[in-house]
Amino acid sequence: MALVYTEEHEMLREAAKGFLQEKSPVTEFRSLRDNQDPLGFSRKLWQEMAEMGWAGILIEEQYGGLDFGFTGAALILEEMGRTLCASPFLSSSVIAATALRFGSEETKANWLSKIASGEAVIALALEEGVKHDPVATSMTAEKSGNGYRLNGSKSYVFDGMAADGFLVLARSSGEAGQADGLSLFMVDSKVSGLSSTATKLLDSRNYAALVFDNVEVSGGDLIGSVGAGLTMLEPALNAGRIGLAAEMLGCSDQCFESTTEYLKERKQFGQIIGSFQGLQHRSAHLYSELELVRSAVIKAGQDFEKNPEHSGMIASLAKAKSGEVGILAANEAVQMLGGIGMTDELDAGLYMKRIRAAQELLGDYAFHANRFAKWRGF
Amino acid sequence: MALVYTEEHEMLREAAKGFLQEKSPVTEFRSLRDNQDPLGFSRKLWQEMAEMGWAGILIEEQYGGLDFGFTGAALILEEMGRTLCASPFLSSSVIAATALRFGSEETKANWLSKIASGEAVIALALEEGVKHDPVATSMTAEKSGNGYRLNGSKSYVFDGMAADGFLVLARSSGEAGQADGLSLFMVDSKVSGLSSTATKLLDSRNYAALVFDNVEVSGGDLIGSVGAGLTMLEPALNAGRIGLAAEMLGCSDQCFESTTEYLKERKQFGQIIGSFQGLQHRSAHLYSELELVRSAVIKAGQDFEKNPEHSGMIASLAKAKSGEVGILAANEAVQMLGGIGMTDELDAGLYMKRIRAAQELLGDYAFHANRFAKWRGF
Amino acid sequence: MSDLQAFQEKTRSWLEENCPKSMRKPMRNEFDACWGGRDCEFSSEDQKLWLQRMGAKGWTAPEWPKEYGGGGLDKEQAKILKTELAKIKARPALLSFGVWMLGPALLKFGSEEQKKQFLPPIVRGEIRWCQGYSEPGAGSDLASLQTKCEDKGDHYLINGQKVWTSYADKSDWIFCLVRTNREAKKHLGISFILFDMASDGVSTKPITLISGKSPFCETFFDDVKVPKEQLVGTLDRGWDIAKYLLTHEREMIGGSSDGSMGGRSIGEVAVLALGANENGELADSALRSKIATAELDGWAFLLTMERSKDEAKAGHGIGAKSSMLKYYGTELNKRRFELLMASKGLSALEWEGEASNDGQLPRQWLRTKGNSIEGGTSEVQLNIISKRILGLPDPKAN
Amino acid sequence: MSDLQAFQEKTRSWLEENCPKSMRKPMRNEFDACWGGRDCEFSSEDQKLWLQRMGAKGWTAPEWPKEYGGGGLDKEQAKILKTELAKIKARPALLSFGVWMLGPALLKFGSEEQKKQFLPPIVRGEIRWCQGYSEPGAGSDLASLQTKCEDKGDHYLINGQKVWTSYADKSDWIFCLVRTNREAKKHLGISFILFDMASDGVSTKPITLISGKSPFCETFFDDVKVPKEQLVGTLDRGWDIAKYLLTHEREMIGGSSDGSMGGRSIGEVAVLALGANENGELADSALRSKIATAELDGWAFLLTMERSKDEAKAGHGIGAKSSMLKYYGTELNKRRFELLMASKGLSALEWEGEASNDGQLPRQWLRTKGNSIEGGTSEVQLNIISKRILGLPDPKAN
Repeated sequence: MALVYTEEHEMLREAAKGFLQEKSPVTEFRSLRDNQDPLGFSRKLWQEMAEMGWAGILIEEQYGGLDFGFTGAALILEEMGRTLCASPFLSSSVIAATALRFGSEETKANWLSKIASGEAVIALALEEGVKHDPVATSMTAEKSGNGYRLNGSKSYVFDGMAADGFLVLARSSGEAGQADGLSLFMVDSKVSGLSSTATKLLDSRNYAALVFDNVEVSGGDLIGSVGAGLTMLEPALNAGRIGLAAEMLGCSDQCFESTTEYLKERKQFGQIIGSFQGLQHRSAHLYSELELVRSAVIKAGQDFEKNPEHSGMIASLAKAKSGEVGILAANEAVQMLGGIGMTDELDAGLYMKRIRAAQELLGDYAFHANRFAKWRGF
Repeated sequence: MALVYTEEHEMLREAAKGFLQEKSPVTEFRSLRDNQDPLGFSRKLWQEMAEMGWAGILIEEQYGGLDFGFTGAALILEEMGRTLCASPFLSSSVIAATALRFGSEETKANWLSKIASGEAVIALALEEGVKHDPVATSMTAEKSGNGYRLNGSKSYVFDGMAADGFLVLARSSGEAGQADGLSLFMVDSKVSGLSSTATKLLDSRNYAALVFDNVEVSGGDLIGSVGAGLTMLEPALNAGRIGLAAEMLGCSDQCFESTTEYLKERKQFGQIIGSFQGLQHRSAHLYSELELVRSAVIKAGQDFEKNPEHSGMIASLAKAKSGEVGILAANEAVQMLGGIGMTDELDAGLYMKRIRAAQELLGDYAFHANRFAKWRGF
Repeated sequence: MSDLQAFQEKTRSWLEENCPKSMRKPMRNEFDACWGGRDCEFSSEDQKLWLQRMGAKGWTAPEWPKEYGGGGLDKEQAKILKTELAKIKARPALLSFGVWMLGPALLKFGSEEQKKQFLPPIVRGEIRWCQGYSEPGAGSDLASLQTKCEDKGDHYLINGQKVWTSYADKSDWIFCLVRTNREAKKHLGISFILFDMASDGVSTKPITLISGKSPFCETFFDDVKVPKEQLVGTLDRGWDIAKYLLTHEREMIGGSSDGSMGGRSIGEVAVLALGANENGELADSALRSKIATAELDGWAFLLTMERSKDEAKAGHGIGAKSSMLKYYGTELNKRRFELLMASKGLSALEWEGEASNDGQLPRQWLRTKGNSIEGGTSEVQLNIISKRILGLPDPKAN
Repeated sequence: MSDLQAFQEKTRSWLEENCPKSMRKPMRNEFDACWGGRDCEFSSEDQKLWLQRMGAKGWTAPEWPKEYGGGGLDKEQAKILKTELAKIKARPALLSFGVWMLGPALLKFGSEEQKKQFLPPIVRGEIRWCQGYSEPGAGSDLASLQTKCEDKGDHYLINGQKVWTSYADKSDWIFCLVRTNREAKKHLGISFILFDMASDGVSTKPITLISGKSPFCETFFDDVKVPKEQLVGTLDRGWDIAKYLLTHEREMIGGSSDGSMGGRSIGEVAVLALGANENGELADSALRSKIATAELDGWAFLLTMERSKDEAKAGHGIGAKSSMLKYYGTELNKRRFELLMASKGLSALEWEGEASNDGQLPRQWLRTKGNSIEGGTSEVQLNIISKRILGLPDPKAN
């Protein structure tokens, strides 16, 4: 497949860009932050997005979705990155919608149309340590009658404070460090024994810490088969990783473009600073890196769309590279803007914070470089 | 101790600089190379150096040495680096002279005065694989009567084709990978069963591949005690590492200075290229890195002089940093010189090749960074 | 017993008697720091006592002459005092831009009257000073500053705006660069002037940084009248004073942080957060090798700082080398904090709450981004190295 | 059966009959390459036959018009030919600057007579061409070239010197940039001219590189007479032709090497040389993480090359993007070879002898250092990106 967007994609991008720049410019994000909004996003805006079909973009039509394909979802996230738009899109419509494909008919019927309509938000309850590490999962899922009993805790669950349900990875056998023996469950947030606390991170979005105290789930809540939870979850993780990569690309592009504009206006020592070769060469290098990120993101999206089960290596490429370059883009923005770049009044710091979080979520550079190296046999 | 040279040191440096720039400018190295000199250095020049006392600079006066101290030796190597002067100084007068301190009285009497007078050259026969790795030694030393029988092979022995004797690390017990069980021997090159072949490396100096076929050595040839060979050798290795660091500092400085001169003369697009900020910032960065290398080399020399047994961490710092920055200096030289930097006619390529070899010998960046990290507890 | 030994004994027993016990432990937060000033709110009686006693002895500025309230110590004695203070882990009695910056400038460039008037209250911590250098629009190109200072016969009249004025909202007086001549070439028409922040027409507004609250302010001057005797040095020649102080500042920033967290090296922080393998090595090997690189560079940099001091002592001027130290030190510090952030993973993102001490690490990390901007950007330092050390031609000269 | 299928069948059977068996395996060394020319020394009868047969069909330049000796194929057919050649692992019948560079220029800028005269012998490999662009002292600033070309009424007279002329000592003719007008602004007084290297006054001298022997020469012109009809395009307007060819060259260099050794990735080379741990991971973890970074960048770069082609197909011009590809590709290639050198440790230093194939790896490593210089330095590419893509102002414009 050619590494270019189709006309249909470009139309979606234009629509998304128009909508987001009008309804959710960076000032919106600022006001959510400054008002200490507990969710960090606007339910009303999310409803509008759902009405445009975004919430169900990956969901089959029979459940009320658009079934538009993954590249479209990535494009929306890229545009969301540009304006720092916060929403449960990644959690609910990308990660959960992908994972629930493997759910029972009952689970799908229960949840998919609610996701598509924006009525329900689903978050991924995965991490237990400070680094993304699915195989390290130690939360237990003991057999209990026809169902399971969950015990343990999960942290840094993004969109967790807004969630009506959680995708939960728990250990039904084996021990922490083993890829086998993990099982994936769909758990209603109102279930008894489940409690959540908000964690405030630097990107001012909503994150939850969850405690599962003898939470009972039914056999129908199991996604896929027992012990194969990681296999079930892997496509959803990759969807999330590519989604974050696309979002970081949007963030980085926006940082880079506004910095370049500034370089063309600002004078120091009687000269436009954009005429200093030292800054020019760094800008040109960053431009080149961003082009590489763009290629990786497009390819990862296309590969995932074609074959969600075998897109891990390119997903890792996109996630690693976009995080690395995102950090560079934010650093260069602040440094080239100079003193004012350090003030909260400018947006550069907001992008720097969001990129920092996004590059850490679902695996940082080292995690994905390591995966990539293993695939490449060294 | 203050991190500055004493007046005595500065005088030695001036003397060394004067001597080397007159007797051994880069053109001398070129002619040795172009004439395919089998040793890659001039015996006559080496004799002159010995007469000035350099060969015995680290050797006690009772054996005819100067006992001047290690910082002086490092200064000579730095100046040798500047003019790419090839000589057995590092092998014989730095590494071997350090190791032989632990030899029997007989061994010392046999060899030290010959090293000091320049009559004998001693090389270090250590490596068996493609990366510096003393504990990987698998050459065997079996007890045989009052002495030992050596079997195995050694490669990339620098100055090995000029050597009258070898310091040989061999395994008297244990197996490859263990630090214990290694023993260090002083072996005459004329001993029966020892054969050598020249290996031509990119820096046009002399290297030997040695085969030991039932070579018999006496108990008196053992340096230090059986099984403690690595402990005996460690100070000599660190001396060699700091020496190579000093040499690379000289190489890098010379590269940097001549490149900077070129930047001040060469015009492109109607301007002195040294006025381009892109090149200025890279030059200024390289300058800063070189200052760091200089500090590390001075400190490592001083520490070694004070306490040769406990200078490993700073030796690793100096070796790692000088190799890293040396590669940068050579790369920047070729790139900034442009096309002519790629021609054999200019010296930049000669420095690039020597730095490449020197940074690999006795442990490359990764080897020393790893040691450093272990010392630092992570 | 040598004179120095005697001095040491006397110092030790004076400190034993006069340094309150509660002042003998490290500062825990910004409230433990004492900046003095007219409206100083001491956090404890001990803190006040400690400042008064040290101020009375002149030991808040140990090497200044006694006649201006200083300690009158020579270099060796000052070193002993420093050592003895460190031994009992004494907190600094006073943090002060007056001591660090204005004082040295006045001693070098001020009139006798100015020294007598301004130095003693600085020593005693009675007057708190701030520095008015940067302006919006000037940035690295400080010499293009625009704050107007007009000669009105019996006084000067100042109009304009400063930015990045640390603690302007808490300071009593300001030392300030102003433009006294619009005709002269830009470095030449600048003067160095002092005035009271309580003067009519002075107002301040704090700046929020990407890392959160900051001591920085915007400072506005609207028809501020300043007595003529408060100009320091020669009219229109304030740039020399500014340059003298900038070199000073550069050295302070370059070596300001060792990138460690509560005394732990990055490697140790990472091992604690991420665990070690069976050889005691950091389990994340890619991160381990990056940290090793940063630590190697950190050691070599510390040695270079040390060497720079030793060279200065040995009489080789450091000059433009301070640019190199400022450049490398701040860039290194940014790298270190990136690695600390990576080492603590998701927990490094916590911005509020007790566990993270209200986001101490990520706020410090964000704050380091400013190190390579304030006190002359990295780009400016590289320009200075190129020009003054390497002798490369000025881009504009072509 | 479609026309294309028919063409494919015909091509396949023609190749089956006409491509000698010994020409159906990869080239082992430079002697297996055929550059043609008047004095061509064929390494085998098969090599000669293969060139003659392909040349006669015009398939050494498949897309050139038949009237000039070319294959007259359209894009689709040419692609099929390429695929079929690849299927049987056929060696290229001819390597030729005439086909790659001069031909496209003549087709675009040459007169009808010039096309008729020069193109057919290129296709048949009868005349070997070299390119006379760079000069000592010109370097990246090609437009400042000095080789003088004077109008002597019935002929041109050329005096000057070229450098980096690939295979000048083995070529029959040269296409050359010369200065025909010293008054005009520097880009404007340049012309594009062709002449026989056997002309009186032409001499060449090979250049040795830091990596050893090279195809490059210095080329000297001492009163060389050139017939006036051998000037291509408009007098003083040769720069347009040069620029057209430079963009072409940049793309070729940027993507010229994948930094692999005999088909193995760097990671594989390293595992073979240094061994793996019990998880099959490269034992040297610091090196492993650097290689992973280079491989990630390598993949993303290959995807970018691919995307760039796809965009061109989709009608978005690539334009200045070729500068980005050239810059990134050559810098990446240098990094890769540094890592290959590190992976093979001491053995990578071997410069002579069978084990190292006479130092193949270190010579390639050294040779890559030239990639970011030839065809426009990395610095020039970054300047182009800054100016043409980012729209940053010219440093001199201030």
